[in-house]
Amino acid sequence: MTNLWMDIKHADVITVMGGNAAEAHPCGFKWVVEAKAHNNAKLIVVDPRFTRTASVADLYCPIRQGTDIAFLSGVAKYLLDNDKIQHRYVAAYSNAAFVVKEGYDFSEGLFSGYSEDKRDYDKTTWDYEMGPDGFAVVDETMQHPRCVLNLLKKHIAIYTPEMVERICGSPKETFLKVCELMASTASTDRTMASLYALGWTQHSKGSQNIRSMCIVQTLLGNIGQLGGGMQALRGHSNIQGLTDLGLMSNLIPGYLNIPIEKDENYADYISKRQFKPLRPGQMSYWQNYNKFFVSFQKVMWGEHATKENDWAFDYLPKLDVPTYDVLRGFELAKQGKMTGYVIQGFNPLMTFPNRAKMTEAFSRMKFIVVMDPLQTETARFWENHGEYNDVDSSKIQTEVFELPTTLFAEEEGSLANSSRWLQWHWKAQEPPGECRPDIEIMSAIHLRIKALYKRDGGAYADPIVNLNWNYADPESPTPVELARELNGYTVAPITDASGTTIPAGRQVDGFAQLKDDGSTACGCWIYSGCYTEKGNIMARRDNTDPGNKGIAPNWTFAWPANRRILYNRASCDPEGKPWSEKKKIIEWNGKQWVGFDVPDYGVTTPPEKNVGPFILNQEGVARLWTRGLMRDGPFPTHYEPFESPMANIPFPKMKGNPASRIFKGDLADLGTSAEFPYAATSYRLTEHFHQWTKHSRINAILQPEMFVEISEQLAKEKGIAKGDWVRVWSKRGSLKAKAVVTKRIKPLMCDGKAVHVVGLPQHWGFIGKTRNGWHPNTLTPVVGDANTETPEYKAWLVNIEATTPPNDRVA
Amino acid sequence: MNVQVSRRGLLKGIGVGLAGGSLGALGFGALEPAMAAAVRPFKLAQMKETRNTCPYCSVACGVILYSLGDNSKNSKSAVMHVEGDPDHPVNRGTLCPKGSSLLDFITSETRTKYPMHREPGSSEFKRVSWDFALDRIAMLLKEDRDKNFIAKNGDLTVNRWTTVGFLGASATSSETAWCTYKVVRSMGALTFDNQARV
Amino acid sequence: MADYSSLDIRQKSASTETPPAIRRQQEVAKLIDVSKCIGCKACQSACEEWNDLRDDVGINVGVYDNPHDLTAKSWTLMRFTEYENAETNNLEWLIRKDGCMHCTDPGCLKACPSPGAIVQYSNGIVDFVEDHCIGCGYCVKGCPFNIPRISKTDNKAYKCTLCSDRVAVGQAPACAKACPTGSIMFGTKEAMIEQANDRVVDLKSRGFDKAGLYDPAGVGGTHVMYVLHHADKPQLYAGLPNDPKISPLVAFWKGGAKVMGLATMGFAALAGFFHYVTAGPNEVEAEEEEEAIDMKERGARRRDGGEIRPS
Amino acid sequence: MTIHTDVRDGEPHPPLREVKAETPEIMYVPRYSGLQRVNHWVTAILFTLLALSGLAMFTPYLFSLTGLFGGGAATRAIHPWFGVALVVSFALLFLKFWRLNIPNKDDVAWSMKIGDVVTNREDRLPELGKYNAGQKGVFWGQTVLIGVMFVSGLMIWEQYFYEYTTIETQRWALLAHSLAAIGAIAIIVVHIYAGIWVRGTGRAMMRGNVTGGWAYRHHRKWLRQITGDKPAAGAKPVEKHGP
Repeated sequence: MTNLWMDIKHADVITVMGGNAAEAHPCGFKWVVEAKAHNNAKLIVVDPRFTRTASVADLYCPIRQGTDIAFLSGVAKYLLDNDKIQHRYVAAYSNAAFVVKEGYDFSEGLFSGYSEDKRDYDKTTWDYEMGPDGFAVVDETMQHPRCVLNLLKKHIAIYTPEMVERICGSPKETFLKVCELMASTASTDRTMASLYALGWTQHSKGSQNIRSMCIVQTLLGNIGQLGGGMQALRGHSNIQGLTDLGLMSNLIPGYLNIPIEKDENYADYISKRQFKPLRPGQMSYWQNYNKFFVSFQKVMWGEHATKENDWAFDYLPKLDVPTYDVLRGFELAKQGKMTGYVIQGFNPLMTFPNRAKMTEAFSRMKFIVVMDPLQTETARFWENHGEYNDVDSSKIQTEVFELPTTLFAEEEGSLANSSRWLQWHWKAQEPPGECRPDIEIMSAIHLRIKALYKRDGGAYADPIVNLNWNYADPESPTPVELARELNGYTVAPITDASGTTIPAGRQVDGFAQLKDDGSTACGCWIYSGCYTEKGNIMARRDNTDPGNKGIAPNWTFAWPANRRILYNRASCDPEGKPWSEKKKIIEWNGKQWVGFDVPDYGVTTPPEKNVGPFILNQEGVARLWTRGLMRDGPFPTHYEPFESPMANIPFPKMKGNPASRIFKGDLADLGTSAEFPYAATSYRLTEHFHQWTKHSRINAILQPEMFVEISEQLAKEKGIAKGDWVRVWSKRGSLKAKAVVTKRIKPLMCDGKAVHVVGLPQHWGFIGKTRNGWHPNTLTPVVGDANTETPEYKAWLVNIEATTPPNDRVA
Repeated sequence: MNVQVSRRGLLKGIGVGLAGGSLGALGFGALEPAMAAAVRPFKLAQMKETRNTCPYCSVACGVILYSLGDNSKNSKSAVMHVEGDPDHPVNRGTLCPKGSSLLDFITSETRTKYPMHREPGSSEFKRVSWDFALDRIAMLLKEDRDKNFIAKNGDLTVNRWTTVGFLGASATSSETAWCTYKVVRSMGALTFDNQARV
Repeated sequence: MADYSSLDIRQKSASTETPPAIRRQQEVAKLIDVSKCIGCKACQSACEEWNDLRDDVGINVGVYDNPHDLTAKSWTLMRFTEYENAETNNLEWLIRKDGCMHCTDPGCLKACPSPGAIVQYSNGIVDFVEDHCIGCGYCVKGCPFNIPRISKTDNKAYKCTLCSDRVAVGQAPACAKACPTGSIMFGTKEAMIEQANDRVVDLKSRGFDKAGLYDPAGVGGTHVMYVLHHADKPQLYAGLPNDPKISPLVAFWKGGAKVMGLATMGFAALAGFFHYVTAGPNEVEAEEEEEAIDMKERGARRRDGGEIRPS
Repeated sequence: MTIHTDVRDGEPHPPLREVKAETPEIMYVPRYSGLQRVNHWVTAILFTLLALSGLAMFTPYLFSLTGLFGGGAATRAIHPWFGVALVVSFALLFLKFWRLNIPNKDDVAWSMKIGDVVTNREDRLPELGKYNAGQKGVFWGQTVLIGVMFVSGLMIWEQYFYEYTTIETQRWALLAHSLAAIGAIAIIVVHIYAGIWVRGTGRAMMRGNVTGGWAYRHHRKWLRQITGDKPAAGAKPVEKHGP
């Protein structure tokens, strides 16, 4: 989230699209209801299903899953055609006026530089035109045919309301109502908050879905504003934290990158990543990339990371492919190229696409280790559970460990929520049986391996034996010790900006104090400030909220630098005055930036300097156009899902996202609309949380059994009645569930053809208190977003028919 | 902070209750036999309160865990009730159907309690000791790392290990995640991911 | 035990003595704003958790409602209704939290034959005292909202207590505290009515001209009230009674019939007594004994009579 | 042939004639067999238990009666079972006696003279068979009311039959059950009183027989029938001697 949960109460319009906030985030959704009740806000819901969010919406618009880009491009077109944009904002705070290099082109759904066999682009033509001064060329008048705004207009010209209706199945009148309502926030005193979640990310063009709304929000001048912003509602309690901390194949904590093979050494690596401003005087955190990186190396390998050995640059693995994400991981496993998997609090068997493939992948591994507070299907993938898990144990040669771990009530530590708050929690009880904290388990594994290497030696042991592990009790580092590492500390005395010297061994106050000379160590620069000499900032519980802004600045710690609303400089006009008094966050008082939140800007940088407010970007402004950042194009483009009930209307040649990676076997596993006529989608219900709450009696009572949702029309066609058993199958598998026949799903009229939606919630399995059931991953295709490899769980094809109960349910 | 206030409120409640009690003792209570039986005693009066965060979605609602035992040596604490934290700026004491039933998650019958081990081809889990499990896991990891670690690709130093995958848990604390990160990366592992996508 | 409760009794079922009535507490109420409800079932969850209830794990019958009905172990329940509004052509998903309404004039209490098994506190809460419950099920017949349920386990009646244990110590009911969207509010009845009026204004501004407060006079008002978008058609919300009142049958049975019955029986007894003292006993005279014997003999003479046998 | 006779005092039997001269001899007419008597009293006891437990649940003023049955819940639980037992026991009575209770024209005549009935003017009443209209009334009244209570009772038997009827039906049942009970109890009060008022009736249910005189006075037709006597042509009721 660029803003925070409470901030939503300031919104004048709230759009929930690509998500179902009321069901997935009920307690955060309260702030939407608050905005409606006390800020007279209007709630728009765009969704294939009339969800529980829609039940309290002012305006509901149906849409076929996987067509969000067409819809939002249509909105952007409406805004530009009807001059409903916040002009000064767009001019000053977006790259609308930037001029793009000669040679950029877009035709028949492909951008310039596409290579069919690589399924990838050569992005050189997607850059800005560079001036002699080494900065990007800008045409303030926005007359230049190649300036971003004009390219955008051209790019989205095809998305007329009629085209939107043909592609999305959203009735034209409703679509226009949505446009009008959104357009109403183009004024400086009205803002729209966009709430989205996996309804946008779980597509083969997930990132571009989000980009589309970013473009709309930028045109409306809603980013960095109170009650505005892009609110990514993260799915899990600490998924924000795990991403921040880089628990991914290609990341180092704080969104630094794992080097790739071509990065020969430290200098080379840094030179490719060091920030180069695209506009004169532009500032950014990334200017300090080297400081963050060196401090990270120091915290990892302490005295073993020295200037001489390039800060132990070689201790880090180098990537030969963009990512070793889960899709690749299990593809390799299926090919028998993986030896084992260590799985911490995760249930991949019932999560990753194509259950059959997952079972095969697990069966081909030598061992798997599952660490979890709950019994998971994954840990028992080899156990026969009738039709729910029909395997022959004797044929599965995988060695399996199930290690019991503590859960939240039995340990302390911090979680990072969607608002980027690091909240500390405390231990309430001893764990049952022999459960151990994950920290102790990981430590034990590390210490044992280290001991083995010390004793017997082996492949490149240095990074292991030299790993910085000086905890009071090496067997069990305390969360406090680890938090202190994340915050960072001085290794040698340093002098900070104010000139004061800080002795060695002190906690740093924030990332501003980090150095690239090895005198500081820091696990995650964006977390710096969470555990200073003042103590555990994450444990702060002062909920006072000056100005009733919904900011509560002294509640725990928010990264970066306790800033609650990102890009908040954009809440003021170029002169530093708030666009709207009512929505004031910060302002320039002549000497410095002051207000209710920590300024996302140089505190003393005067407005006259014209430093862009989006200081995470090299341009310093919001990007309507992205240079090399996105793998699948500088602008979002409508592509159909890989399994789609219809062809791509504007670009008939396109099948799926041309830049998405898809493995051969998985390509062969795609079905056609001839065999599988219905558009399926998967989602959460508010009564459950993934497959965790099926272990909880009360939640089992509230939603006991798997079902699929279909329209009355489809039910009639198929002779299915409420509560009947139905079989749903795709090219990859088949499952049984109860039928919920509802008015809340209606056939969508797309290009004159009725598209039936089949909805599958995802909360059941063969262990726990709920009735036995399947997970939609039995049916889903293995293809991910071109940029993040997030699987396409939200749009694929199935067929459906009435059937008999599973054996264990035969009366 | 309002929780203090609310606690005071609670104490006041108890005060009133005790007053009522003594009235009862004086015989006034006898006039209303039904009342005494009707209202269940407020069960949280003396329970230990622990601040925590709901482990489910990313709203990260504040919760208060009410547990048996006051940390005195001879009482084993056990969570008896979970309720929203009224101080928390986001949830302000509210909880969703999942948060409201966290107690059943904590006390779930299908929680793992002991290290279990399944041998190749076997159709059942067997309980094993922690030492057995950890020694064997460390051995398996090292064995494969030594076998499949790639130090160089041509003349490029790559120092990577990709044949054992690691998955991080989205509900573990950042401190746990950091510990995991250190352990995994120090081995040069690259097949490393988390739940961000699901 | 006289516990933490600071609640005074206003009414007791089947009670021959009236509870002390000099203390008056402010009436409390729960306001359920259906227009804010997202049907998340947090209230159901919180209710089961707080009250230490665990209902059976059921099955799906093709709707979102689970459990399918109130039970002795499910004291509150979301009821989902898909309503296509003909006037606006909009689909409306009407979701109502069902449960005890805590009537000012409670039919259950009126019908209950067991002294003190159902009480009404002076703050308006109507509570079942299972200790005193005899399991006759009269409360079920007395309730205009079909709320009480008799447990198959212990044959006692159960329903929402409005968390009297929490209210007694100044806390809101578990469902109200949990409700993520503030669709359930709790406070003095006065405050809740005020809140409701604000909401009605907002709803009317959003095109729900018939929005209003549901606080049915037929039962003297309730301590659980609804804000409805269609206050003119409560029936829409999963059969919420348009004009609930205690059934005349129950009213007569508990009122007229009682008096009449006792009177009739008493009268019969008295009538007998006074008849006896006036008309005196009806005795057989000696002649009649002889007549009987003569009759016997005549009969015997007429035919070689056989034995006299009882017929 | 023998005549059943008896001497008030316990003297040994003197020859008939002499005796006849001295003391009036009394003839006894059997009215109920032992089994019938047992059946009647079983019914009577069950009726009493039902009345007590029923009334306890009918009005708070009588709730304390539940004490007799071990408390409210126990009373609630046992009452319906008493009911079932009573229905069985009464059914036997019914099968035995329904024929004799079919109304006839004498009952009409008798009912017309109800004034003489209550003033003990038997002499003005028509000769009657085994039962008079009053007794038949009791019989049919209870038959109907017990039937009503049985059916309505099942409907409100929460523990077993809750699901089979709607709550509205159960409300009707509850009312019907109470009203029927009131009626039944009232009738029984009359029935018992009649037993006290009309002397010599009690022994019919205690000993199984009545005196000839009782039969002659109250059920002469029945007596004729069992003695095989015929009324004298145009025979008028015997003049009553004395006041």
